[in-house]
Amino acid sequence: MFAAICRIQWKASALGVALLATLAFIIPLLTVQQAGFSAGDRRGWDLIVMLSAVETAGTLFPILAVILGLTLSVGAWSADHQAEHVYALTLPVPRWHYVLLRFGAGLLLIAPVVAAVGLGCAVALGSFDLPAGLRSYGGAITLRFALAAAVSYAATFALAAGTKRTTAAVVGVLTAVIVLALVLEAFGVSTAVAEGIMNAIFTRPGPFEVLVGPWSLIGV
Amino acid sequence: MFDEIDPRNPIPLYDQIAARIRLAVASGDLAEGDALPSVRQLAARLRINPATVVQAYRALEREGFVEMRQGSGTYVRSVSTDRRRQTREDQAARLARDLLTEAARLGIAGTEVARALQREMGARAQ
Amino acid sequence: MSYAIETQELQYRAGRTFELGPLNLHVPAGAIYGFLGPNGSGKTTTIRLCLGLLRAERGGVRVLGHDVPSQAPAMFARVGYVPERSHLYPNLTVREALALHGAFHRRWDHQAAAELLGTFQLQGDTRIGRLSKGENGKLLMLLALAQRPDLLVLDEPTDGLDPVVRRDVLMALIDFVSESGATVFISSHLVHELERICDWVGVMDRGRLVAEVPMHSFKNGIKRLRVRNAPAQAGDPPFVLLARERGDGASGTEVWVVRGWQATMRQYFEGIGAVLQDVVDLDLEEGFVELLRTARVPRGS
Amino acid sequence: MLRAAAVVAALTIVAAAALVGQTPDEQAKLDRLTRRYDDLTARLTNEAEVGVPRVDSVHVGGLWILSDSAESPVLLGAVESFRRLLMQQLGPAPLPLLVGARIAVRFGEAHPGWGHLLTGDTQFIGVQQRRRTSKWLTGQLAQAVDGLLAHRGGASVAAWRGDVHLFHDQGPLLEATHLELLTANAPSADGCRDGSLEACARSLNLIARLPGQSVEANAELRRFVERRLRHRASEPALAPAYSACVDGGDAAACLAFLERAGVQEPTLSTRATGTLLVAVGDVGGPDALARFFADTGAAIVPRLEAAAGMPVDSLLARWRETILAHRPPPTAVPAGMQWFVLGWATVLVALATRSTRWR
Repeated sequence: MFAAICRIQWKASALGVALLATLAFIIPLLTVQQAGFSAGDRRGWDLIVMLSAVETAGTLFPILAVILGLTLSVGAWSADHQAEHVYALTLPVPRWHYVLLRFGAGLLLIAPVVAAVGLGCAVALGSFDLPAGLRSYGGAITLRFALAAAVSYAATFALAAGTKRTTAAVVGVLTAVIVLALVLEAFGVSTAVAEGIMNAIFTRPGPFEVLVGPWSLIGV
Repeated sequence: MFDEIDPRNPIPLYDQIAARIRLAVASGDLAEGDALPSVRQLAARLRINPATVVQAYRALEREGFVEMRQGSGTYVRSVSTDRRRQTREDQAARLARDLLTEAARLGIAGTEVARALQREMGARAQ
Repeated sequence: MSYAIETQELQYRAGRTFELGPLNLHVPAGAIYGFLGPNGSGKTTTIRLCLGLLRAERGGVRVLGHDVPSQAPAMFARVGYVPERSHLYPNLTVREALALHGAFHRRWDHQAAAELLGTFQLQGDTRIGRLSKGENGKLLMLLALAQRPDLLVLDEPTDGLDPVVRRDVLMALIDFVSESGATVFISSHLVHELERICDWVGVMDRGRLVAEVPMHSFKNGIKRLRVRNAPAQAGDPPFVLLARERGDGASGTEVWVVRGWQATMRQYFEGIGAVLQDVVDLDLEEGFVELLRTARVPRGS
Repeated sequence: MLRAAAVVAALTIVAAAALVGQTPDEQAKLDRLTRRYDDLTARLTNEAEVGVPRVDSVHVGGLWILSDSAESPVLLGAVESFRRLLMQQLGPAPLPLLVGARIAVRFGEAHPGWGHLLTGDTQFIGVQQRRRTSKWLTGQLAQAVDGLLAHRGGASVAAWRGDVHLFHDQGPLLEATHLELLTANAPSADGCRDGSLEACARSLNLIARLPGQSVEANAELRRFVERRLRHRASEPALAPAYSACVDGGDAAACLAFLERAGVQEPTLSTRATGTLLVAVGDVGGPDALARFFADTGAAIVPRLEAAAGMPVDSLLARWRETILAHRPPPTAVPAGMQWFVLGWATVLVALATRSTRWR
């Protein structure tokens, strides 16, 4: 059963996963290259500028992780949404079982992209000798990427699993509250609601803590 | 053999099938020991309910025309010459009855039908 | 008698205009049950209710002894369903759809699937989204048959198919039924199709079940009688008088549509001083039309 | 003319106020003086008769905050928290440093009449409508004080420290300095990182690069030239100077090469010197910075020692420890993050499995 679901999930998401894996492999290479860490002459290196370039490029990782999560969720549910879930509901498995199969199949597809990140980091960092005082964080990036992709996938998956009405309601309420807060703020009424929501989401114990924070491939 | 089976005919389908086989036995098309098509084959071929075929075969079995052997199939039994003749006559009578009913519906008298029948037979004979 | 599908006071409402039930449907186990009704009469809705794809407002459903919807997964292990519109994932190929379906159904018959693929002349590597309507219908039937179900629920399985395809599909269906003895619940508005194969009929009209009888009694029971010199008051006939209309022939001739007719009832007409000129048998379609006509119009006199 | 006189008078009063301390008695005096300043500005406004907006003032020690809307709750709130920030960061003593300095906060329309307020030791803050929050204004006031302090202590001090960031959140500044120290790619910074206080002093521009100061410094300078400027050795104009430095030359030879090559040895930025000043404030007590900024004409190092109350080596050692302790957070998976992610994923998937079958 799981193998069959994995196959159709792969079919639905293969293109996206391949594309994202390619990006995941390239990003560390480009980061290192753009920042100026190329093999050979290191006399002209201005490390602080280079590190800030690396830090800026690092924001691509969480973005990639979110896109990956979204791609996999879409891959997991779009066919079912199109068929109004009739096929899924006529299979001889309980709904929760089916949802878990779908989730697991998507989760599995995070692996190749994570591997691409790890490989990209390894190749990028292997292309030059790190100056004294600096350290590389290829392993940490890879692990964080895996976690970020997993939680993004879980969140978008849960959102997409609902009916259109539920999904619209959840997204709508969140958006409405934030927009309202921003409007109030613009009129000088300080609510701190938008900030509160952001804090609740992006700091512990919120779900997306892993997305924010340092993502530098190279640091002190 | 079953080409003239017509589901829209008011005569029940099983009856039509049974009649057709009965006649085939009576006319000698089916000899003793011949196998009838299996229920599955016949039902699929005619696109009818297999139960209908079974019903027809059961009726024929009760009448002694065929014998259903468990797990093997349905086979024609030996039928006496008298019985075969009787069957043909029954069928002929039924055809005549239908013809007369239809003629009555159309306002044609029985004698006219009889005359026409004579004429047609004469034409066939030549 | 045990029933493959049984509903109890099943009720459903969609919007303001469409109301279904209360419905008491009984599909005998082992039967081939034709579910007739004009378009929009609630056939598809009933089927979806029976399979737990729609939420009933009231009432209960049991399918093969399973409560629906609470035991729907167990039920679907034994039920093959061909929906009105294809519910398959369009991006899969035929072969992939087979593999997916087979992976979920324990009784999946690989050999039968392979044979049917040949019989239906389906190409394994065609994408489902590119199949023609006929091919799609065949694929749906193939999937339902190869899972070797105890009950087949077919919602207009041959609607829109050309005669050749329809014939293939029906032959495969009958072949499976003769072999397995499975119950078939088949809805259609094409009466001819059902006439050959069904031994039970249920007739839906405007969200209600107007008849549910064995096929032979349905076909034989409804007759059109031509009656001359009938009195205004019919008295107490031994049959059910569905309709009474002026005939188009000689004056004083009427057409009676009756149910439960038997040959011995001719005497009744002599008793009321009328002449029974003719008894016309109705085939299923005519019977169906008469039934709907008389079900809708309150009976006169 | 009259206006200029009035301004001078006002400044005199303000200066007088600055000499007054913070005792209740003196506070009362200060308030009186404030009123007189108000009267003066009011008169000034009337006499100008060009529709100059009325300007009120609030004071924080000797610092005047002028505004066209001094009663605005936004301003009052900002001044109150700013006062606390100032005390916390600098203690009460440096306030005399700000005597005569002014911060003009304009809420309303821009007006030519404001011109007379923007002379001398003044920082100007324009408050846009959408920015009207006390929090924002507090930050602006702190920044303005940073700007005012840039003019204290004489030219040599100003040149040494550049922009001051006394009122910034020190955490990020310390982390940035940490990063600088580790990545400056200069001998002095590397040396400081590795524990040489002399190198720290040089990286903070505290010691003029004079030849022959130490054997170690010479070697370091030579290493720097070798490491960073080898590619310029092939330039004909530079080749002799290069070999003079690299082939066992003294610091003078290397400095000569650097001068020819137009290269300055990179040191830490003024952000780093700012962190040193904050360290001085930390160890030297409440009026340490006041002592540092006092116009004594002394060189930087004696100023630092006087303010911190300890030898510059001890000060640098403390500073270095602080900086090295503020390593910017590295890319890492914080403790327990995987469990949080796992927990959230489980919760979300559990929600997903509850999704209804009714569609």
